[in-house]
Amino acid sequence: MHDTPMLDQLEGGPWPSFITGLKRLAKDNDMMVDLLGQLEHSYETRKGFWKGGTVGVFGYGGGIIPRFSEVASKFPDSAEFHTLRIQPPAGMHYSTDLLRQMCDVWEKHGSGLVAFHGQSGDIMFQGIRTDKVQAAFDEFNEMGFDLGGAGPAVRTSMSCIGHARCEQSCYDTARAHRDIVNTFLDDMHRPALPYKFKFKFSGCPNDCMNSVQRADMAVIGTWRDDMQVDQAEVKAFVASKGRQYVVDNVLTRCPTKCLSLNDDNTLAVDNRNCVRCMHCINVMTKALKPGNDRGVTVLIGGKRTLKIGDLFGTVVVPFMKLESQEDMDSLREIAQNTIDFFAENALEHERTGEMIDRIGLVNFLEGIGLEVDPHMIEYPRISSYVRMDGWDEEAAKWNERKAG
Amino acid sequence: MHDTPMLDQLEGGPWPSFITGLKRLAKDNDMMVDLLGQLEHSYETRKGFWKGGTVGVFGYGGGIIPRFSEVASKFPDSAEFHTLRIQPPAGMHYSTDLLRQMCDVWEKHGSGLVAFHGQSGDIMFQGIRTDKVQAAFDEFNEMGFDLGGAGPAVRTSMSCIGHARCEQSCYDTARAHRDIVNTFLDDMHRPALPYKFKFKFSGCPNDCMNSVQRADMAVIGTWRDDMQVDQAEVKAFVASKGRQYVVDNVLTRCPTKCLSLNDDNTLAVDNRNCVRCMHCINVMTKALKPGNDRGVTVLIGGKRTLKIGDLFGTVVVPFMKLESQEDMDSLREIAQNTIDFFAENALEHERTGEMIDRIGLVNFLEGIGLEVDPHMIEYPRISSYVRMDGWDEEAAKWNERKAG
Amino acid sequence: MAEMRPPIESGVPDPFQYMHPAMRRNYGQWKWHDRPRPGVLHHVAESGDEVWSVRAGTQRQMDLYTIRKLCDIGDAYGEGYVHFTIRSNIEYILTDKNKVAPLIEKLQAEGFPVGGTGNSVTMIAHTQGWLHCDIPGTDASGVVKALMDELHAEFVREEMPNRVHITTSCCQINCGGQGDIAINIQHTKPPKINHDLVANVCERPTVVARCPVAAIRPAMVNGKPSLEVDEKKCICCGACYPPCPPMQINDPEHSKLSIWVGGKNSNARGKPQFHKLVAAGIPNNPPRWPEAAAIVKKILQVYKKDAKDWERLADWVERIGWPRFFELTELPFTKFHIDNWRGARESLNASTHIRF
Amino acid sequence: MAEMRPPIESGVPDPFQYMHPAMRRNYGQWKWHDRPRPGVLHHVAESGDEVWSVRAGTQRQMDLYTIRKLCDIGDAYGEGYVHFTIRSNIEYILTDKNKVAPLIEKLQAEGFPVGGTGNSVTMIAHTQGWLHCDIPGTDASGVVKALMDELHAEFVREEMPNRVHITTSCCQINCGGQGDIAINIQHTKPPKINHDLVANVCERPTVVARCPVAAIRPAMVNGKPSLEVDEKKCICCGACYPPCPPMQINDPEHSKLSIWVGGKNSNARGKPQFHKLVAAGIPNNPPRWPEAAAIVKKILQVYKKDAKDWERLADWVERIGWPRFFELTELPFTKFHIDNWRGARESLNASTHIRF
Ligand code: SRM
Ligand code: SRM
Ligand code: SRM
Ligand code: SRM
Ligand code: SF4
Ligand code: SF4
Ligand code: SF4
Ligand code: SF4
Ligand code: SF4
Ligand code: SF4
Ligand code: SF4
Ligand code: SF4
Repeated sequence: MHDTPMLDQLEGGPWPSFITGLKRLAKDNDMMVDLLGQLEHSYETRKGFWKGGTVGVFGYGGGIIPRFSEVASKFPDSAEFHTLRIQPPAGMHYSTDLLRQMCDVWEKHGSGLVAFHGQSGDIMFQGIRTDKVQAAFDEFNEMGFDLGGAGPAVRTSMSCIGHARCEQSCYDTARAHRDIVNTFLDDMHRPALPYKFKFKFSGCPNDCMNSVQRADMAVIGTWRDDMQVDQAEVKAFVASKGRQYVVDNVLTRCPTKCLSLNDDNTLAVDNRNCVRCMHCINVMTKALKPGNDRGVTVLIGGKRTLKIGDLFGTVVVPFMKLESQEDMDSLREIAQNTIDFFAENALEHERTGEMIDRIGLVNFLEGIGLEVDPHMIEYPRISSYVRMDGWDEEAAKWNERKAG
Repeated sequence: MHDTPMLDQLEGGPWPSFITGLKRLAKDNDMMVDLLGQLEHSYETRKGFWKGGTVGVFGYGGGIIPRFSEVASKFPDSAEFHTLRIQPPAGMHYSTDLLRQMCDVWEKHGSGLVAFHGQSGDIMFQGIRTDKVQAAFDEFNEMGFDLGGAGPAVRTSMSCIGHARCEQSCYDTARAHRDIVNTFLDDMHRPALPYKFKFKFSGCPNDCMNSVQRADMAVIGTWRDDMQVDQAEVKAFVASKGRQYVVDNVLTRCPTKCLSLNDDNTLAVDNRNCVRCMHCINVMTKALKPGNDRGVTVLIGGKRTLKIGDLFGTVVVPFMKLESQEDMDSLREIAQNTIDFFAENALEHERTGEMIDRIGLVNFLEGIGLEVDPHMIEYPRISSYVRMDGWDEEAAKWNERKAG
Repeated sequence: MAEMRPPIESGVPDPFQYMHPAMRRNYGQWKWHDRPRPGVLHHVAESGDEVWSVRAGTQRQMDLYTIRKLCDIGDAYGEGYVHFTIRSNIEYILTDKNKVAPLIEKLQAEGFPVGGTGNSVTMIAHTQGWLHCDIPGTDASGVVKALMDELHAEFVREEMPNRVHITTSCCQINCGGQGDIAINIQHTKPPKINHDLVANVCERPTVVARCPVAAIRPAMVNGKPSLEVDEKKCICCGACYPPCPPMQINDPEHSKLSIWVGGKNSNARGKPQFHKLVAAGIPNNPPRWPEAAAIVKKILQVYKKDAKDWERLADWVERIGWPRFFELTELPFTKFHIDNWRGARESLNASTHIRF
Repeated sequence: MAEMRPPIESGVPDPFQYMHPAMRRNYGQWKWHDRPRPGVLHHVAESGDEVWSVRAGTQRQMDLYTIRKLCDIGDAYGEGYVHFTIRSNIEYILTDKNKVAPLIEKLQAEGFPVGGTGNSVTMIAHTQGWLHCDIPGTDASGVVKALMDELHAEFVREEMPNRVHITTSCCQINCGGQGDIAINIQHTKPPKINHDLVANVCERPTVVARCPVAAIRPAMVNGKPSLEVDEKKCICCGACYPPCPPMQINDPEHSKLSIWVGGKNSNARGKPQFHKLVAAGIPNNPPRWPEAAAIVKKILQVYKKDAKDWERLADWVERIGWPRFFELTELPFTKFHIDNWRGARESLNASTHIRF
């Protein structure tokens, strides 16, 4: 064992210690001995010492993150420390039985270190030598598990717990997650897109999957009829918390001020102006619920900083139902059109959001065959710098759509 | 007289008709006969027929807008139709006596057509031949009136009625208007700046002079102590309008929700979070007033569309007193520094707002010698794309300022 | 030249000499105001002094007979002083309450509508147009006259939810500024270049630099130095026309009116806001521009009906949302409503906040 | 190669086989929930079924002994199923209310803190850092462990105004995402180029294209093709480092931590918001990063004291204003806080809305 005085300081304290875990692994695993050594070296020098390379499994072009040590001469046993990205079951449910099987495979072939989960949702089996990658994958694959995405590919996706245990859930996130992502497995396993493409599925506007900012395509549940109000439960809530608490914490926080507390402690909702923000429903979980005519809003283009700065997705489908197989097919078609357009029109290393920024939302919408809609914008054009010679035709299109 | 069937249609209707006025002038003035002819021609062809040129008065480089007709062969008597831009008294007050004198001068030398006022505030004496310009100007000048701005110069300014008849007025707009603009007469009369520079003075955040969007330098009144509340008048207002009206129209419209209606119909104001928007004061004119510790906020960079799109000014001085001569000198110094920096650093035909956009607010502030302040921004930096190697020095500066 | 008179650089005149004595006396000492009726402001000073200001509409571009008439009225009823507002309304200041009604009667009799205060539709911001400007796409005085005729009833009443500020501009330079409702020009065809003139009157480097999308290139045409416009890039903004009049952008057919909504410079309630495009492609139709007037009236009618007290147009739309604005006004929503200029991303809906 | 096994492209596994039976049974039929105590969610289905979910913190980067231990606990108390949250917390789902307390006791005894629900500070978004990534400026596991030790008390309680989501990222690429509080890296010196390596490992056209400010030019150095960086332009973002490792951007001294506040992805109340810079120049100080932890704790302490119920950090600052945020947290405000990137104009105060 290497001396690890700095890392040792991460063994104290109330939070579970990964160092204690690494040390436990190191008892039976030389790779982990040197891994600890290299990590201590990083702590001392404040530098990282991994570099990439090319490692894969037969038939796939991605899904393994290769790591070769730059200080392998000092720490030879962790010279190779690759990660297998394995896609989790939609919603991240596990039986203990399954987890034990996974541990067993990883004990046999890898370091014994696993992350539940990576920020994109993969189970990350971290630390394996090149020569063992195929065998480990084969075993996981036989268990029913598949590699996730890496490189310029469709990536592993995440869906919230949704229908499985959440009363806010407006569509079946697990089903949509599987239906959509499994359509694009070729684009996941054989990276050939301009850059990565991420889907994320949240059951309601609380967006527990952070999809608006971490997904090229965010599918977020919502509803278009009136929210469900159980006035008896409203009264009970008001009785227990007091009118003032309800006014100050529910009514005044409504972004469009469309709630009003009646004198009899029931609630009046101006559903026409409710923007489905979820706040009042979050506070009064027993009294309020999303409506019954449920579906999804689709946003495209979220991502983090590179290269033009952080971006949120933009609404491209204000509402669509997502219940029947036809509904699902429509969503799949939008996804397919988006990925096709992205593949053909994005620059190298350009994400969807950056592409939309470069070409303009309107061109993107035309490219994927969606019609413009005022719900896609926060406010109409401010700049008069635009050429509008097609005005009459465009106006006619709208009037036809409205009439139809 | 020319036939003017189209213009004639602008004589009907309840609003005062400029056509009737032009026709009345045309009775005694051939210039106006042809002017009506050319205007009818414009109405028929939907085109303008004026072009610029060079016309001025001795000693000045600007202030006259020269207009030569492109259809002078058809309408010879209005071949020249220049405008004298004359600066109005601050606040646009006139005795009838003064107006009559102005009319007399204009009857003698010009067309008899006057606009009260141009969008920049000038009295526009419209329609004069080149050979009469000097004489007309001389007479106005002797009356105590001076030419306004045109071209790349400091422009004519406007100040709201303010102290003269408005209880909201937080500083003496007329005095500031005169003190500041009269400092820059050389820059007004001898255009040599990169582009135009406009001042505007509004006595309070209602901004009746539209300064935030129409002035390179907007001086807007505000206060920093608590607003004045006459609780008896509050009660009277609530009594006359009803509690619900007050809640719905005053409380809920407060942008920072810092008003609360007490049970006894008095008003509680969270002055710490009041952003001095004026709304509640506008509604309850008898009950509420700005505080007593009054001064101004200064914003720089407002303008309309050319060439990067419409711009609002940006706060560069969150608050300063504007009472003593020293206060006024400080404001003058800021104005002088701004104009000096603008003169040296703006590109040709670039306004201050565009310059700030190009070089960044921080460089501009450094250039005019003002310190950064969080009131200048709506929110801090979102983008991580910045080099921060001077952090410690900058942090120290702030800490010193706070300590000092 | 020796005899030329040097100018007296007197700058901004001192207003006190021309100011109504009651205003001079109570300068900076006003206490509160109310509006006894449309067109009349009643201000009370700390001293107890009271003034009634009566506001009337003018045509701004006034012949001197009209001005003298206004002076006559001022002498007879208004103590010899007047004040012009930023919107070219004239105000008479009275210290005697009893003169208010006779003054109003007189103004009305002489054809000057009394109103424009408080929650009315006040006078439209006026620019130059065909009467005087060298680059206009439409008229100004005529547009304003035609519209104010239509809106007269809303000028003399105070029945809108809040004050309505309308602006007009006669070219894309937009001297008229932002408005609750703004009626502006949008050119829809790139400039036609009159190559024969370019060499003579065009400041070529300036015009190339002025184009916001770099669509103009120097070029040789018929062996003479001229310019060419990349029509694919050109956004028809007309910025090239002032420095280069041969860049004919104004077109009787293709220069159209557009209508913008929700501009606001005051800080009341929300922060200042720019106006937004709602309608375009509207014919530039003198002498009375009926198509533009119809849209303006439709917007005002919906706003009047649907907005709450004190909601400016911007506040109202913020509450009900833009999709509903288009629904209620029955204006078509098109791809042109989606901004693509600098900062356009801010205008996209980056949330699931949607009203159904 | 003939014997190589072709992959089964099974994609996302069906979760139903691994899902707790009560969740399967009531799939899509949940009615309401509450939180009987920190760390415990109580969900009631339309059918009347009830489940209690007990949430515990993990180190995310788990050794298989820890996982097996969690499985043992799951078998003994949790009916053989677990659920992982997006923040690497583990949840046990119980249908028997009486097992909740014993399970909690067991978890605590084994060193797994129970909490992270509702208005607590939940687990920090975790990335790779020195343990695995090829471009990190700092560690991730260590940073998270050190911080969660400090924040443990706020994880096991629900005493914050609303839920607090903290994220960390170990380089400027920011895999950690937006956060109520985000702890990120800011490089403060341009990359030092290891010219000897460029020719071998650097994708030169790619790296030139990747620079957001076009600061990289191809150059010949010592007769070999290499690159040069215009240090005046370079904003030290590190984007050149992944495609060109010789662009050494990480620096033990000059790669500093920065703290950002007010990010929010949910649509609750306001629209989603990006986080904003509040502090930088913080030493990257392993193994426990005390300087960063101190600032995070100060921010949380002020927020806890001053914010109202249900106000996320972003909502709170929106109410009190950024100047007051800096005042209360005693963090210095500098020129670096004024944005100058795309869209920076939106961040300037274009109003007189000011709190004094
Ligand atoms: C492992 C993981 C962090 C973690 O510990 O959880 C990770 C690690 C890396 N990310 Fe990431 N990213 C991970 C989730 C994310 C996320 C979050 C998400 O997916 O929701 C983001 C922000 C969302 C987004 O896509 O914008 C993210 C934004 C990036 C970026 C910037 C992308 C951009 O367009 O801005 C890069 C750089 C790149 O791709 O060139 C990047 C690149 C990388 C690389 C491949 C570094 C590199 O270019 O060589 C890292 C490999 C680390 C390793 O050694 O395993 N990673 N990365 C996450 C993936 C695990 C998984 O598969 O579940
Ligand atoms: C006379 C004038 C100033 C001047 O020196 O010329 C003026 C005078 C007053 N304004 Fe104004 N405003 C005047 C143009 C403006 C403008 C500029 C404009 O019209 O282009 C604005 C900003 C425009 C904008 O936001 O687009 C303006 C925004 C306000 C506001 C804020 C309204 C709001 O809710 O946004 C108030 C407050 C109010 O209405 O109670 C206000 C209030 C007032 C008060 C009540 C102030 C007072 O206590 O005396 C004055 C009487 C107004 C009335 O009409 O009832 N004044 N006011 C201008 C009259 C123009 C006219 O003839 O119609
Ligand atoms: C006369 C007037 C309109 C009116 O009828 O009231 C006017 C008329 C012209 N404006 Fe203006 N502007 C007038 C107020 C404004 C305003 C309003 C203001 O000052 O508050 C603006 C918007 C505010 C601003 O400065 O942005 C304005 C923005 C422009 C611009 C665009 C400036 C920009 O940077 O975006 C131009 C074009 C230019 O300067 O190149 C312009 C140019 C012009 C020119 C000189 C056209 C030209 O370039 O040849 C027009 C001369 C018309 C004429 O024949 O008299 N005018 N112009 C206003 C000046 C009268 C006066 O002195 O009182
Ligand atoms: C389990 C989990 C989803 C999953 O499938 O993994 C989840 C589950 C629930 N979330 Fe969430 N949220 C989860 C991550 C998130 C995230 C993403 C994140 O943490 O990175 C967000 C958006 C983050 C953001 O805005 O920055 C998120 C934003 C919300 C909100 C909106 C909060 C707000 O006011 O902005 C609610 C509503 C609430 O708090 O009542 C919510 C509410 C809930 C409820 C109450 C929904 C329900 O009715 O069951 C669930 C229990 C929450 C609790 O902790 O009390 N959940 N929730 C995630 C637990 C993470 C953890 O271990 O701490
Ligand atoms: S996103 Fe909505 S539906 Fe999904 S877990 Fe969160 S609160 Fe429930
Ligand atoms: S969901 Fe949001 S917008 Fe709708 S009523 Fe509730 S708080 Fe208001
Ligand atoms: S800006 Fe303010 S002080 Fe000036 S007239 Fe308008 S309301 Fe009065
Ligand atoms: S002035 Fe505006 S911000 Fe201040 S209390 Fe009144 S409404 Fe609120
Ligand atoms: S808007 Fe255009 S046409 Fe009208 S006055 Fe201004 S510059 Fe002239
Ligand atoms: S009209 Fe505007 S965009 Fe077109 S060439 Fe002229 S300046 Fe350029
Ligand atoms: S944030 Fe940077 S260093 Fe950390 S895992 Fe992501 S790419 Fe690697
Ligand atoms: S650090 Fe960023 S800005 Fe500097 S050279 Fe590299 S990519 Fe360009």
